[in-house]
Amino acid sequence: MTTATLATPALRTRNLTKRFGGFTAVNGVTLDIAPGSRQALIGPNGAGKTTLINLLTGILRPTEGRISLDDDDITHLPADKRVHRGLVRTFQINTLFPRLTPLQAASLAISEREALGKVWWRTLRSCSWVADEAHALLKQFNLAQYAHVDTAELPYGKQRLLEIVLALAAQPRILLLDEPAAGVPEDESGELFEVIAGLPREMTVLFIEHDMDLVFRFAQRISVLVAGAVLVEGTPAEIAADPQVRAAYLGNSRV
Amino acid sequence: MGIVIFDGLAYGMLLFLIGVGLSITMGLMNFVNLAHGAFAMVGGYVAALAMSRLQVPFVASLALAFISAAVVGALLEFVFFRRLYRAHPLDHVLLSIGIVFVFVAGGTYLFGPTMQPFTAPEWLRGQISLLGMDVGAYRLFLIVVGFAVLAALLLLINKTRYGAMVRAAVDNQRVAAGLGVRVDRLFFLTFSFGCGLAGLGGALGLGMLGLDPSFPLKYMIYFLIVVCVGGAGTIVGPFVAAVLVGIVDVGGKYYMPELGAFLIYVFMVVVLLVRPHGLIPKKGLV
Amino acid sequence: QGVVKVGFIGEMSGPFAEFGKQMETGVQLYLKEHGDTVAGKKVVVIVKDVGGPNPELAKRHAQELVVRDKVDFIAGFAFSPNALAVAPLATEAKKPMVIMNAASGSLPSTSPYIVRTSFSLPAIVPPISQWMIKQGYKTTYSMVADYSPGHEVEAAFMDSYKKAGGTVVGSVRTPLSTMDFSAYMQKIKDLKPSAVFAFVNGADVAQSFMREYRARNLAEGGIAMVGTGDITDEPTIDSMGDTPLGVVTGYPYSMDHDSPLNKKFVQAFKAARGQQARPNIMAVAGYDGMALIYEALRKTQGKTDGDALIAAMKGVKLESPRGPIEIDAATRDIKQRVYMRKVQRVDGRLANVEFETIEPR
Amino acid sequence: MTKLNLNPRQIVALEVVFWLALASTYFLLPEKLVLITQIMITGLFAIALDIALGYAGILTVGHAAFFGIGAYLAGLLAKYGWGEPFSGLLLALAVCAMLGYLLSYLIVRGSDLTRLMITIGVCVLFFELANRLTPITGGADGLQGVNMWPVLGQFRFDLWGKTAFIYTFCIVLLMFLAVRLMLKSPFGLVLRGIHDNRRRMLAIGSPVDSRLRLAYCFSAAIAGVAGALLAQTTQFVGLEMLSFNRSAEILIILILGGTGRLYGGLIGALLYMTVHDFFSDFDPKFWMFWLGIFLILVVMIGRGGVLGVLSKAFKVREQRP
Amino acid sequence: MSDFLQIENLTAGYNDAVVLSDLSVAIERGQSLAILGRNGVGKTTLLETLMGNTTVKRGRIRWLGEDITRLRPADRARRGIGWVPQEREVFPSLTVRENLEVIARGTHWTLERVYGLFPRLRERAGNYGGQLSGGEQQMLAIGRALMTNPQLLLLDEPMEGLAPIIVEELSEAVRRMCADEGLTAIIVEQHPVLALSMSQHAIVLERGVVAYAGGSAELAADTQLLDQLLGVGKRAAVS
Ligand SMILES: Nc1ncnc2c1ncn2[C@@H]1O[C@H](COP(=O)(O)OP(=O)(O)OP(=O)(O)O)[C@@H](O)[C@H]1O
Ligand SMILES: Nc1ncnc2c1ncn2[C@@H]1O[C@H](COP(=O)(O)OP(=O)(O)OP(=O)(O)O)[C@@H](O)[C@H]1O
Ligand SMILES: [Mg+2]
Ligand SMILES: [Mg+2]
Repeated sequence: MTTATLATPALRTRNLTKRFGGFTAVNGVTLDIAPGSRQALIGPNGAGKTTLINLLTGILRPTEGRISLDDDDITHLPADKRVHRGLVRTFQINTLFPRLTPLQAASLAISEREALGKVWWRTLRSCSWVADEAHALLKQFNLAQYAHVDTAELPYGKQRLLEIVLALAAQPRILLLDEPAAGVPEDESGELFEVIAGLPREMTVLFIEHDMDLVFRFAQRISVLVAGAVLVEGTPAEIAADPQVRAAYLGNSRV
Repeated sequence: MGIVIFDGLAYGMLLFLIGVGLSITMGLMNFVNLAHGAFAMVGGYVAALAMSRLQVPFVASLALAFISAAVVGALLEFVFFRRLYRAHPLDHVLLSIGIVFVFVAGGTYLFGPTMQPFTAPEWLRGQISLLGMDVGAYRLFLIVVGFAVLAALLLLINKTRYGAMVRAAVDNQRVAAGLGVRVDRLFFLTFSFGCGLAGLGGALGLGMLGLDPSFPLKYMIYFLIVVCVGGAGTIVGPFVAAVLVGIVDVGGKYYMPELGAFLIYVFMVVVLLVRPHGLIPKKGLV
Repeated sequence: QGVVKVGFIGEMSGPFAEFGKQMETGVQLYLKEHGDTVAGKKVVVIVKDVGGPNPELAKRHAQELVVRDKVDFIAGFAFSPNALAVAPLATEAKKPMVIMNAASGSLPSTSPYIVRTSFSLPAIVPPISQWMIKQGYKTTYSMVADYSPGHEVEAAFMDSYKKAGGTVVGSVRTPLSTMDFSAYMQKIKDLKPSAVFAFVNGADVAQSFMREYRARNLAEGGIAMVGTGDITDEPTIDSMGDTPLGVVTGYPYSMDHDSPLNKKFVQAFKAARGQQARPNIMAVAGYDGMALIYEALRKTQGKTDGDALIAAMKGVKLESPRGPIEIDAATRDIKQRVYMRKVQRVDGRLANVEFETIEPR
Repeated sequence: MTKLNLNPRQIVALEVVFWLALASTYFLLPEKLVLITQIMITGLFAIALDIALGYAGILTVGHAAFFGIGAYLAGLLAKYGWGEPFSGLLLALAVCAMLGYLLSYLIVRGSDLTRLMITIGVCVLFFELANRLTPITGGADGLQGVNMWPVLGQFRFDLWGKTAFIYTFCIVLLMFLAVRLMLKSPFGLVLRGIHDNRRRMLAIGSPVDSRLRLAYCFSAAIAGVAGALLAQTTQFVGLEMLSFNRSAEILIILILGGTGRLYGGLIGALLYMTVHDFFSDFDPKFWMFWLGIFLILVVMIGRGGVLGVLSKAFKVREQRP
Repeated sequence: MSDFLQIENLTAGYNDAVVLSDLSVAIERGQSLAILGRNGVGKTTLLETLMGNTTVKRGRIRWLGEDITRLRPADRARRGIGWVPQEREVFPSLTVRENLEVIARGTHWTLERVYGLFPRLRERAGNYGGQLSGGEQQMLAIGRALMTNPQLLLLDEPMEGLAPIIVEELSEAVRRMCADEGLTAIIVEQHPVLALSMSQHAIVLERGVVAYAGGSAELAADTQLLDQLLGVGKRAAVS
């Protein structure tokens, strides 16, 4: 019994499919993501990685297939409820609050997490722990100096970091990162992944990334998605050696 | 039955003719142009006065109406509208309402508060026998013009690069300009064109709705209904919506007059609840 | 020398600007003709714009007129809601309130300080229905604008027409925003009554209404058009082309009323507003309203006590451009004739030519 | 251009000055009390609209529906024998909140234009309904016989509008403070977030639609109170209180003041109505022309209404949220 | 002196905020330039200034002998400057094909040629810009800039979000175009090694001023300098 519970994947999809009109973006994907794992999702452009994340987080409704979180079927759960269940994502293309400051944005995420979202009868200031936590998070990602600048005026790289801060503010159990390091300078992207690697052990992380240095340094397992379907799945070493993956995706890049 | 549908069709055609310009300025260019009726009014007055004071023939005065409304539109575009394309839609509202106020007051000052007299030319008066029905000649004329304008617009927007250029510039003005689209000129022409269409519609409306200085305020909701129910930014959408609105309105008045003003609004709300982006949504909307 | 102030609340701008202008021109004409001094007092008119039905603005203007400008009379009011909102104030402030257009039947009963110099809609309908029966129009379709004045007219018509022995074969209330009357006219055409009885909500509507009546050849089909004078109102009739020719209406005033006083009045009106301008009942009511105010001041010898003034107004008889009128001592409403008129071409323009006079009961 | 720096405390001081100035008109402009009372009511109505439009981003040109219904409720209650003012306000508040919440299911979906048209549609339908129900509402003639009892059993609504002014001032201030609190609350921040980026709100776990529904309900309730206030102080309810024109006018007022800025509604009402009052005294026939010119000038000089222009001259140091 | 592109004492920014101060760079035809620097130092701002989207306080930009400092963006584009903006910014409500055709000028680059470079775009030709995946949008943005037949191509982080195999192909293609077709590129990149391999000259920006200017090959070889300027010397050395 206990072994069975241990083996329960944190997130599981069965035959997940998404069609846009006649075009199949995600095609029968079946994935098991173990609790606490650091798993990478790679694949050519347009393979369906982002679409898969959109399905997992409820932004899109699947055409077919099921998604379960800790063995509960969440296929039809609305997006916001999934976040409260601990399934949180970042966006490949910045999706931030241009007219809020990073501090406000983080406070916002924290308030929603703490079910303060419809509290209108007390000021946010009177909930001082919210701002404190937001500050701490921003500091952790070297954003403290930008805390009071409108997000729209932040340099692009800092906006990428804010993406992750907002996700972490929701205290995820499963974190889905869509190209977190894109647009972040090389040295900082390394640091960024150190932070990701240093997240609590029990937090499950699934990330999409095109920077193979980072993928092979930080992933424990890698799934390769090609044309909407899982081509192979395995350890970094297995993937690096796979000729199919090389032809479809890696090319001659230095791995 | 037949005659009711015919009358509805003609009425819808008129709504289309006046409203389609709004689909261009508001739907395509994303400018919430509540002053649309003001341009229609310009066209209406020019046509009415040209006919009554200068004895210009009806068809020629329609052309005059198009041109004058386009010129007035161009002028206002140059002085006001172009500065606000990137502004918040609510700023558009404020500007265009201001313009409506000025036009309404100006119209009252110049032409008095009463309705403009209008007599259709001989060949458009009376009734014509068509498919065994006695149909109004003026209404038949509206239907013909409506289809002609529809065809012309479809060719222009879909078969040339022009439509795509406008959409690109609306999507992202900065990038479109950075890729060589002369956004200023493009918008100038498009806006003037939309106003010209309004003017044409206003002139054609003389024989059915009449014209007084409060025209821009009185009919604002109707243009909005046609454009929004149809799908802003398209040409076919407002056409379908206008025809439907026309037929529902006339049919409702004939068969269910007790419903009165309720019918058309209930119709609109229901359509929008079922199809939130309009009957024929603008492409690229997800 | 003392001053008597008249606060005038009317529609001076917007779509209803013509209403206010008619009333105000009537008021000014009277002042011009009779001088601005009466019973040793100088009469001053303060004009306030309400722009249309806007009760809270009307009430605000009235309140300011009373409190700040200290007026002795409140006058004007094209729309009943504006008048009704001010009525309690007139009662409280004890200021005579002279209604120069608002036609809601019960209006004078809402305050003991109200007098009306225009007319009451329900009052002019019965003479029309009786005339219709006499004319042999035994079946009629009733068509009124869908708002309370229209409802009042409809009720009055149904009642009096049936009592007179006619049959109403159908009725419709047209929404205020109706722009296209084709369906209604088509329906009437299909029902073939001997006449249509019509009341519309405004001049702009009347134009497209008449056009559609003609375009469907209803007259040729033997369906006569009869209504209150609102459908052939003088200021707008010129915009209708030939469409209203032959239409019969009943109304207390026609610009073409044949009397020396009216000739003078029309001339003065044109002198003031231009040769194309046409006075209607509102201008006359404005004119008579001032006449009534002058008469009351004469009676009180310039005293401006509200109760005295209103008492002085009761039962006053005046010769108006429309003919003799009287302020009913009991109801403070106007007692006057209703004229049946037919639209004809006179001197190259359309005119409501009176052909029958119905004296008040 | 150098910006004037303002810290939060100075802002609060400015707010106090604003309300004191408003209150002082009671003594300074005793002849204009009715106008100022109606300005305050319109300002409150504009604030209500601002919650929906400026903060929740729901484009609506149908808010007169709630304003009018609030007015009719208060009016009918008084007409049929219970003229106690506060109960009228409470009734309007409760019913409009409920109605707003129900209607929000129709409105909080679809695009801006759809919302715009649905709100217009709903407003027109209510208008027609009131027009039809003449025996109850008085139809186009308006609701007469609204007899208000003295406030607190003491203060009659007088001819000079003194009681009306004080009564309105207190209620408006109270409602304003509630709105102010709401905007500084977590819920207020949530609304700004939704306005800014709906997609991201979903991704941080916010049930966006239900939040918007709450905001709409809030907004409807306040609009209802504003309507009730007008009905009570005018002691009359006109059909126009439900009309599309009123919806459009309040929108213009709000935009003129500046949306999403707390004081935008009040400033807009103050400006629009005094300018309106001034022009219609100065040129009763063509005030519309001048008002139009004025609106055009405001947009051309700066975006975002009067407060939008002002905010460019001042820099507010962010306070900790 | 070259009269291809010269930037002289340029001070520019957004409204009141100055981002670039007194910056001078000149490049010659066929000599591509890499612009490196950390987040927020003004790389994008420099490209936006070349396109005419910022406020220029002082200084001049000369292009093919003509002063274009005050020229409007559209006219710059029509004089041969192609632009790939940082966040891709494809036109969401135009199809892929329309995105490419709407600004097409001249004949050198055709739809077919762009599809040849990015076969993926041909497959998605009828889709709307807003529906594309991040990488597809990036390809589209590059293809779109090429369709204007530019002499100078401004690439703002063009490789972001592209699969390694595409990165490889694209960088090779750019190198080839520069060598064979007289195209010149200005490349902003987060990966110095890649950018340096595609260019002849390089500058490193630091808070709006040029901290380094020199040959790309030299900079790539100087790991110590790279580390000092960008903090990535070690990694560059490894690969
Ligand atoms: N709404 C949509 N309608 C039609 N096609 C879509 C839609 N959304 C995505 N697609 C298509 O689905 C495919 C998968 O897109 P997705 O964004 O998942 O790719 P991806 O693997 O994340 O690629 P990248 O690495 O470039 O980000 C793409 O070809 C895209 O064009
Ligand atoms: N629209 C804007 N208004 C005001 N300041 C801005 C604006 N855009 C950028 N900035 C500021 O200008 C500076 C330079 O930004 P820029 O985008 O040029 O940096 P970058 O070098 O391209 O950074 P990244 O590597 O993140 O893309 C930053 O400090 C940024 O905050
Ligand atoms: Mg992706
Ligand atoms: Mg950049």
